[in-house]
Formats: sequence, structure tokens, C-alpha cells
Amino acid sequence: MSENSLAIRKFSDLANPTRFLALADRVLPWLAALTVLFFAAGLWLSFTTEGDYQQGETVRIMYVHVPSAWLSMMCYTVMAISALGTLVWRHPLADVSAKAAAPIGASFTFLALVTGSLWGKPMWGTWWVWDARLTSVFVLFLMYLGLMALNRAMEDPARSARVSAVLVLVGFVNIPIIKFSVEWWNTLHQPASVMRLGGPTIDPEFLWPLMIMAIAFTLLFFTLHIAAMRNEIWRRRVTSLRRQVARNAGRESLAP
Amino acid sequence: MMSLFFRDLKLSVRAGGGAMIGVLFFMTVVSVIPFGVGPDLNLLARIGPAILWIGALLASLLGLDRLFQAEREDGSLDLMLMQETPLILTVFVKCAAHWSASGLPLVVASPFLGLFMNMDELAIGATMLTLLAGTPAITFIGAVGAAVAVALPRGGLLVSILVLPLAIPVLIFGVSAVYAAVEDPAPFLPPLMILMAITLFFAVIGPLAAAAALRHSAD
Amino acid sequence: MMSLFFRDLKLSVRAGGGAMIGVLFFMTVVSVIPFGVGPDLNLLARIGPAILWIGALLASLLGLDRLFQAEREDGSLDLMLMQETPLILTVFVKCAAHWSASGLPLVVASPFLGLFMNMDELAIGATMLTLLAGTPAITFIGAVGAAVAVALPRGGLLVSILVLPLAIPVLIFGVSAVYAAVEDPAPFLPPLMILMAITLFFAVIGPLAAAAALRHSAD
Amino acid sequence: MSHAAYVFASYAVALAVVAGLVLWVVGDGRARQRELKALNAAGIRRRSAEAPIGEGK
Amino acid sequence: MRLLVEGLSARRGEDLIFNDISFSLAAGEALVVTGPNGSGKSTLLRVLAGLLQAETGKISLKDGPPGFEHPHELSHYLGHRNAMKRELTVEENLSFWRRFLGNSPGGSGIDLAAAAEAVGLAGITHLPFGYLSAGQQRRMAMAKLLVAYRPIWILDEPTAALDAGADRLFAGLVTSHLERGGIVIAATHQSLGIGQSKTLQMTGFSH
Amino acid sequence: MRLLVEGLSARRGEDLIFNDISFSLAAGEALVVTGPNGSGKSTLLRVLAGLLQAETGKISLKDGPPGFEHPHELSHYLGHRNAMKRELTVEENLSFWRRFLGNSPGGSGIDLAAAAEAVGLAGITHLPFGYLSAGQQRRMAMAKLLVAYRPIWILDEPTAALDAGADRLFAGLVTSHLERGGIVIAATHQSLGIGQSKTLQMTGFSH
Ligand code: HEM
Ligand SMILES: Nc1ncnc2c1ncn2[C@@H]1O[C@H](COP(=O)(O)OP(=O)(O)OP(=O)(O)O)[C@@H](O)[C@H]1O
Ligand SMILES: Nc1ncnc2c1ncn2[C@@H]1O[C@H](COP(=O)(O)OP(=O)(O)OP(=O)(O)O)[C@@H](O)[C@H]1O
Ligand SMILES: [Mg+2]
Ligand SMILES: [Mg+2]
Repeated sequence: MSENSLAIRKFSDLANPTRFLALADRVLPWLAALTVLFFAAGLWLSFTTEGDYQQGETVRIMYVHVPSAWLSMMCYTVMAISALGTLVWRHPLADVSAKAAAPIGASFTFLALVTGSLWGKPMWGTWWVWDARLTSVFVLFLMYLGLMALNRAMEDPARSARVSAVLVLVGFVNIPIIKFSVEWWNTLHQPASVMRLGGPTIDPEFLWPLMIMAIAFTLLFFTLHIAAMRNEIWRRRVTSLRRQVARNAGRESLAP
Repeated sequence: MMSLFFRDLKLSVRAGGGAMIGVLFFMTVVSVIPFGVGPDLNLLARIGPAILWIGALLASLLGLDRLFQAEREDGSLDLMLMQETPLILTVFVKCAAHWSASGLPLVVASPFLGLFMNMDELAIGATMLTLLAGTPAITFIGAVGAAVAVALPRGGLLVSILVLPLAIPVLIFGVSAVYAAVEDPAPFLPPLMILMAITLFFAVIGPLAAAAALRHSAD
Repeated sequence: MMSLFFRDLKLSVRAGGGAMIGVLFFMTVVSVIPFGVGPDLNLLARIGPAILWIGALLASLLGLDRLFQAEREDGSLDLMLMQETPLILTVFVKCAAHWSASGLPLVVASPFLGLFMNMDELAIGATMLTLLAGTPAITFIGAVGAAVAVALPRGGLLVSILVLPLAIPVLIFGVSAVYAAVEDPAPFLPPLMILMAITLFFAVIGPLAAAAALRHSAD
Repeated sequence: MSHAAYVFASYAVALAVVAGLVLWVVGDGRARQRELKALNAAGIRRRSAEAPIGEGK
Repeated sequence: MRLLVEGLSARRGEDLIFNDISFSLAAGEALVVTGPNGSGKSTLLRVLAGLLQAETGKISLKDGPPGFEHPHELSHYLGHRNAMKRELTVEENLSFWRRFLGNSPGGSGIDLAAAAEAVGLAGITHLPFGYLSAGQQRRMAMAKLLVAYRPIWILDEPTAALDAGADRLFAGLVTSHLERGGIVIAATHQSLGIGQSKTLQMTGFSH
Repeated sequence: MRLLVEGLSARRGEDLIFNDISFSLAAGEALVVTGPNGSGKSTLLRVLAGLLQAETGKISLKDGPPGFEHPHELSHYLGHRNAMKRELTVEENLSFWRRFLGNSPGGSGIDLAAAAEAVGLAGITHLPFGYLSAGQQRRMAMAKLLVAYRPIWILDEPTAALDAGADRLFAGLVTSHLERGGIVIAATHQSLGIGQSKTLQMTGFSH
């Protein structure tokens, strides 16, 4: 008969999130300042440059529409990479990152949809058509919301992490569809008057403000994402501390 | 009673609550339709009000199954049954809270979906108005189904099957009011009034029947 | 593996099984549509295939949430996870059984509903054929959602929300195949072939992702 | 609506959404920090923050 | 005030669970219901709480406050389940029940903090109920008895899942309720340690 | 055949449940895992059964049949839940598992009637599983261990809900499995009555 005694050493592998928190504290102010700077420049440029002779003033919508559309896709890509991180490398921060990104991505997607619609009304005479690109962006929006609902529905973050990671990866199919839908599915494509601007043929008059705004939006995304990740880490700490409180409350009164 | 109302509201917005899920389901279902019938804008505008109504109907009903089941599982229902406050009032308040948390968001979301369905402003406004007037009726009817299914292990689909036939009048008058608003000669008010009358009627009958069903399902 | 298939079939036709409820829901939803859009026969015939498809989609998805939940609750899932038989095969067989018990009846019921929708024989036949080819894909995609929601207290609606966007291609090609069959110039075969390709694709991807989700939700 | 109105509406919506996001992130962070402070004040620390103890009981 | 039960019988499905039970309890008296598993203790309490229809017999209240026809309107019922929501904090749960139940004539509930104190869990009312362990949850369900006043307490295995310290605490609560003229009916397998009380031994039917 | 476990640790959510557990079992040896509620017995068994990922450490098999990388593919797991469908008859349940599980190399399961006989419930295999009492259900779940051969048995509180006679019967099953060269790992609060065995005492984590 052998006795294997079991002792538990207290240790924590939360060093990683802790290091992340320290890093975030240091980086965030700079990022935020940079974001504000780029936004100031971008906004100034986008209101001082010329209007398009065909689209008139409405071309200015592009400076918010296109960056937010790009960001909506980039954010999902970040989530997909995080999902890989959760499933393959089991990185403790990956799941935090995916969870924090979802509401931000949903917001940018919403913004792309609304500004697109606001552009569509004067350009196409309608708020919405079931064109492939528009539709796939809307589907992306629904997927963001679905993932948020899933994250909310599961109590235990450790479990919801890998499961929603699987779903994020499955949903990634949509991203190339959005990107290339204009080429693939021509049923109800937007009129040529708009596509004149598309691709590299864009006039430098519009390119500059667009690029600055794109950078500003990207910076904004990273600022918000890092801050939201920090919040999520804090939230998990609060939860586990509270569970600890509950356990200890039981223990104290157990020994009267 | 206000405490019950606010508790139920809180529960549905807390993690795991059903408020957001209903709207999401509504949006998903409605936006799936154009993929089916095709992107023909005129056709979409034509069937838009009906689709919005049917989507709202399904979203309301499918989210209803837990209305009393959750209360029963944790024992709260027992305490509610014991009180001298009439059970029908309790049921009514629970329905009201459920509607505020998941029916009202449907009404709020409907204009956006109306845009997607290429409906014009008038149709969208009329749809919102009729949804506002009609969805409470669905909740009240659904409560009867939820009460009947309170002891069933998987109520979800069953509640819908039981209740959908009863909800058809609501649907008919809701949709016909919208079409009346859009097409000129037909008058808008009469069907809307009928809809409101139906809602008032079910606001009485629904809780009554649900309370009776709950009383008899206690074990 | 055949034993698993037959066990699941037996379970869904025994008392409390979901096979009949799905068809009932399908019939109820589809028969509610005419009340919404009005009794315009041409319009009904025009949107009929789409409505049948959407109804089948919803009925399949809403019945799917218990696919793995029931196995988990009684501990069977644990044993399935432990075997050397690849989990993906187990998932595949479970999907096949689920489809036979609740997808196939939808296909069988669709002609009757097609008559209600005033569709002609050709359209009805085409709809049946595409449903036959397409509903398995929905089951396979839905299995991913069901696996993701296996540990949720109330999976029902959430599974549909998560899965519906992914099921859209199936819907698109299914319906467009039917319309191609009805309207002469468009060829029927290409969309049908695409539909079958999608089904085959999801028959691989779905079980794969579902198996991954199941592995990770074990606790 | 004039075209300028659409432009204005776009920027307004963008501003609203971004402001909402920022407010949410900041507010959420504040709330979490408050909770952590309250827990700390009640003397509850994370285990890794304690001096390591070699053995369980 | 006096609770009268005469010739009570009840059935579950086809089976008669108990038959012809009569007792009466005056203010300040307790009844302890005992018996083997499946003998019908819980069923009896649910009949008393008005949650199950009695097959025959009658439950009535003499010299009670006017306007109350059924004793269950003056009763607290603590069943196997705790009637608290996992998602809400303990405080939200308790304050909901406090306001929803209200006070019966003749007394008033104590406030939340005091009630949590009374069950020995003062510090953790800000936690979601779902975070608590089974024993802690049970104690908080008992706090519910204190926040709204009811003269009659109907308790089904109140001390299951409780450790020894909580047992004593609970006995104290019951005793002080009795001293203030309350009535307590409890089904239990263990002794409750509340001193003097009537007992009812359920036997069940031998099948 | 020899089961080797080295430096195993596992966590649930944020909490480390146990740390650095090592043991080795040769063919014919049994390990009994004991410890208070919540000390991690079930968690350990689920890790061994491959149902939970270990945080660190390694489980391996030496001199086992070729082609099996993970010991759990050669294991039976009997958890808290019985893995039987209430709607199907006992016979349908058992024959499903018999065919689904198949035999591991080195042995073969006995037939259904014999297995039901072995757990002392020969006559009632035609009943739906849901009609059986808790103890009978548990016994039928044990019959599942017999209908398909697995060299390693992982049992979580196998004798909970069993009466004394069934306890002895179960001890007999385990003993004969060990005699045929099997390995048994069981978590339990009571003694299993299987004679000689290794024990592992779980202590849990003091917070
Ligand atoms: C709600 C409706 C709309 C949605 C969802 C939407 C979505 C998108 C997306 C996702 C992109 C990024 C594509 C990429 O990076 O390849 C994009 C780019 C763009 N959109 Fe929209 N859009 C909408 C309406 C409009 C309208 C009405 C116009 C103009 C009349 C427009 C003009 C553009 C332009 C010019 C680009 C930049 C294309 C490029 O250079 O790559 N969009 N839109
Ligand atoms: N919901 C129910 N439906 C049908 N029969 C039931 C139900 N609940 C209990 N019974 C049956 O009623 C009888 C009495 O059950 P009851 O719960 O009253 O026993 P009890 O004395 O409280 O037992 P325990 O000590 O286990 O709590 C039992 O035979 C039981 O099988
Ligand atoms: N599904 C779960 N998710 C998170 N934590 C869990 C889960 N199951 C158990 N735990 C926690 O893990 C710890 C160990 O639980 P475990 O079930 O392994 O204990 P045990 O030794 O089997 O106890 P018992 O004797 O009660 O069966 C407990 O603190 C428990 O709270
Ligand atoms: Mg009882
Ligand atoms: Mg255990």
C-alpha cells in the first residue's frame, strides 16, 4: 500500500496578463494622444479638400465610411487570429482579446452600414440594396452580435472561450466574401459612377484625407481594444475574487 | 408589483438574459428573407410589412417559453402562487416586463429592417405603430402557451405551435392596417382600432387563462 | 456506428422526441404566411419556394439545439468523447440520424405546403428536390451551433442566430435552383450542383468544427 | 435632404458611435477598478499576490 | 390565532399519499413532521401552502387577522428550492421578495442587512446569488423569511445542506419567531433543536 | 501493461484543483482515490479519462496494445451520470453501448443477459431505463462495463445510491476484473471492499 500525498503549491500563471496590464498602462496614453492627433489632421483635411464634381459634398462621407468598413473587417481578422491563439497556442490573453474586440467590431460595422446607407441615399436613391457587398457586411454585423450574445450567455469565460473561438473561425469565411464580393457576385452591383473612384485610380485629392483617417481609425481601434482588454482582465479578476469571498465566507462560519 | 416588473427587466438584461437574443433573432430572420425571395426591391417592399410582422411574431413567441419555466425551476413560482395578490395581476406584470424587455426592442428595431426591406417611410411608420399596438397581444397570448408548457422539458417550439394559431388574428389585422395605410382608398384607422381592441381583449383573457393554467400545473 | 444511427432514430420517434414537433412547426409557420401577405395567389406562388425554404431552415435549426445537449446531460457525450473512433464520425452519424428523423419529414411535408402556396407541380417538385439536397447542409452547419451551445442553459434561439448567417448560401442556391426550374431560360442544374457541393462541403466542415467545439466544451 | 445634410449626418453618427464606444470603455474600466478597490479594501487579494506558501494543508 | 387542519388527504397522480390528517396549532406552537423518504412530508406541506389541492379535508384559521380566507396567504413557504435568482445579487433578491411579499398584519420584516446578519452572512450580500455555495444559498433563503413578516412558517427540510453552526443559528431564528407568537411547521429528518414542539409522524402507505 | 501518471495538475476556471500527482499502476492493481467534498477526485478522474485537459503532466501507457496512444481509449469511465437514455429499454441501451464501444484488444465483453445477471437484475432488461429506481439504474450502468471489454476502469463514486447487497456484488465484479489483469481507478467515500489496493488521498487547496 503506498500513500501518495498531495500538496499544492500556490502559483499563478497570470504573470502574463499582469505584464499586459503594466504594458497597457504605459502604452495607452501615447496611443490615445496619437489617435486624437490623427483625427484632428484627418478631419481638417476631409473638410478642406475639394468636393468631387460628380458626387459633390457627399464624397466626404467616404472618409468615415471606408475606414470603418476596413476596420470592421480588420477587427474580425484580429478576432480570428485571437481564436487561433486560443485554440492552438492556448494563450491566456487570446480569449480576452477576442472577447474585447467583438463590441468594437460591431460598432465599426454598424458605422460602415449607416454611413454607407447615408451615402447610398443620395447616390443610388435608396438606403439599401441587397447587393453582395452590402449584404455580406450586414451578415458580418449579425455575426458580431451573435458572438456577443454567446459570450454573454456563458457564465464561465474559460469554457466560452474555446467554444466561441471555433465559431469565430467558422465565420471567418465571410471576410473574403466581403472583400471580393464586388468581383464575384455582380447581380446588383453599385453603379459605375461610384466605382470610378475604386482601387488605385483614386484621385490623390481624396487619397490623403482617406489615408489619414484610416490611420486614425486604426489607432482608435487599437486604443479601444487594449483598453477593453484591460477591462476584461479586471472583470475576470473581480469575478474570481468574488468567488473567493464567497468561499471564505462559508469557511469562516463553518468553524464556530 | 413594480418590484416584480423591475426584477424581470433586470433579469432579462443581465448576462444570459433573453432581451438581446429576441431582437437578434428578429433581425436575422427578417434579413434572411431577401436571400430567399431575391433582391427584387418592389417585391420586398410589397411583402415587407408582412415579413416584419411574421418575424416579430416568431421572435416574440420563441423567446416566451422561459417566462414561467425559470420561475418554476427555482421555486419562485410557488411563492407567487401563495400570495393574496391575485395571480392574474402577477402574470400581467410579468407579461408587461417581458414585453418591455423583448417586445419593445422589436418595435424599435423594425424601422431599420423596414429600410432593408425597401419600404417607404409611410409603411415603416405604420408598421411600427401596428407592432407597438399588436405585439403586447402576442405576449399575452404567448403567456398562455408558456403557462401550459411550464412543466415540459422542452417547451420552445411547442409553445409556438400551440400559440401561433391563436395569434393569427393579431397578424391579420396588424398587416392589413399597414397595407391600408399604404394603399390609399382603404382606411387605416378601423383595422388599427380592431388591433388595439384585440390587444385589450387578450390583456384580460391571456393573464386569466395563464393564471388558471399555472394554478393547475402546480405539483 | 450504425448502432448510433438507429439509437438516435429511435430516440426521436419515442415519446418526447422532436421529430414531429419540427414538422408541425414548419407547417404552422408556412401556413401563417398567407395570413400575413394576403391571399394574392400569384404573389404566393411567386414567393412560395422561398417561403418553403425559409420555413424548412427555421424548423431545422430550431429543433437542433438538443442534438448534443441531451447527450451531455445524461453523460453519454463523455463516453463518445473517449473513444478512439474519431469524434467527427460520431458527430456525422448523429447529424445523419437527426436529418433522417426531422429533415426528411420536412421534405416529405413540403409538397402539401406547396399546394397551399399555390405553387405549380414543377415548382413543387423542384422545391422538394432542392430541399432534399440542401437540408442536410443545414443540419451539418447547425451541428456546429448545437455543439457550441451544448453547455448553455437555453440554447434554442441562440443556436439559430449563430447559424443562420452561415446557412445563407444554402438558402440562396436552393431557392435560385427552384426559380431556375420554373423560369425557363435559367438552367436548373448548375445551382443544384452547387447546392450539393455546399452540402458535401459542410458535411466535412460541420462535423469537424462541431467535434472541435465539443472537445473544448467538456468539463 | 441636401447632400450636406447626409455628410453631416454621417459625421454625426460616426461621432456618436465613437463617443459611445469611448464612454463605454472608460466607464467600464472605472467600474471594474472601483470593484477591485472595494475588494482590496475588504482585504481580499489575489492568491498570486500573497506571499507564496510552500504547502497546502 | 389558531391553525386548524381537519381530515386532510392528498394524492399524487393516482396514489393516495396520506389520509385523514388532523391537527391544530396555536400561536407560538411548532409542528415537526417526520417520516421516511417518500412518506408524503413534502406533499403535506405543499397542501398546507395551498400549492396542491387537498383531496378531502379542510385547512382554516381561527382568530386570524380579518380579510384573509386562506392560511397560505399568511404563510412563508421554504421548499426544496430557494426561490432566488442566480443572476441577481443577494441584495437584489432579498429586496425584491421584501417588497413583493409585503408584511402580513401584526408584524414587520427586518431590513436586509439585519437579515443577512441574522443568518451569519453579513458581508456578502453584494455577490450574485449563483456564486454562493449550496449551504450559503440555503441560509440566504432563510433570510427571506425575516425580511417580510408572516405569522406562519412552512419549512421543508430547512436544514438540509447546512453545517452544525448554521443549524444552531436556524434553531434560534425559529425559537424567536415562536416566542413572538408565530406558528412553525417543519418537515425534517434531523432534530431541529427548538425545544418543545408537536410532532406528526408520517407513515406513508405500504404499497 | 502499466499506467503511468507523472506530475499531473489541473484547473477549473481560475482555480488550480490539484498539483503534481504521480502514480503508476501495473496490471491487476487498483487505486482508490479518497478525500473530502470538492477536493478534486472527480476532476482527477476526468483528466485521466481524457475529458479534461491537464494543466501540466503526462498520462501514458507502457507495454499496452499497439496502436493506442492515449490510455483513455482503453478505458471505461463511469461518472456521476449513467450515460443511458431514459426512453430506451435497458436492453436497447446496453446493446447500443456494446456495439458502439466495441472491445479493446485482449478481451471481449459478455453478452447482455449475462451482464444483467452479473449485476443481479436479470429479469428487467425489457423495461425502459427511466422506470428503474436510482439504485437499479446505477447497477445497469455497471453492466455497461461488462458488455464491452476495456482493460482500464475509471469509476467515480460507483457505489453511491447502492444498497449493501449491490456493494458486495460490485466488489466481486471489480475483483474479478483485477484478477484478469485489469486496472481499476475508483473515487469513493466508502470502502469498496476489494482487498489490497493503492490509495491516493486528495487534500484540495486551502484558500
Ligand atoms: C450600407 C451600404 C454600404 C456598405 C455595407 C458598404 C461596405 C463597404 C466595404 C466593406 C468597403 C471596403 C471594401 C474593401 O476594402 O475592399 C467599402 C468600400 C467603399 N465603399 Fe462602401 N458600402 C456601402 C455603401 C457605399 C456607397 C453608397 C458608396 C458610394 C456611393 C460606397 C463607396 C465605397 C467606396 C468608394 C469604397 C472604397 C473602395 C476601395 O477603394 O476599395 N459604399 N464599402
Ligand atoms: N411531482 C410528483 N408527481 C407525482 N408523484 C410525486 C411527485 N412528487 C412526489 N411524488 C410521490 O409522492 C410520494 C410522496 O412524496 P413526498 O415528496 O411528499 O415525500 P417526502 O416524505 O417529502 O420524502 P423525502 O423525505 O424524500 O423528501 C412519493 O411516493 C413520490 O413518489
Ligand atoms: N464544472 C465545473 N466548473 C468549475 N468548477 C468546478 C466544476 N466542477 C467542479 N468544480 C470545482 O472543482 C473543485 C473540485 O471538484 P470535484 O468535483 O473534482 O470534487 P470531488 O472531490 O469529486 O468532490 P465530491 O466528493 O463532492 O464529488 C470544486 O471546488 C468545485 O467547486
Ligand atoms: Mg420531501
Ligand atoms: Mg465527485
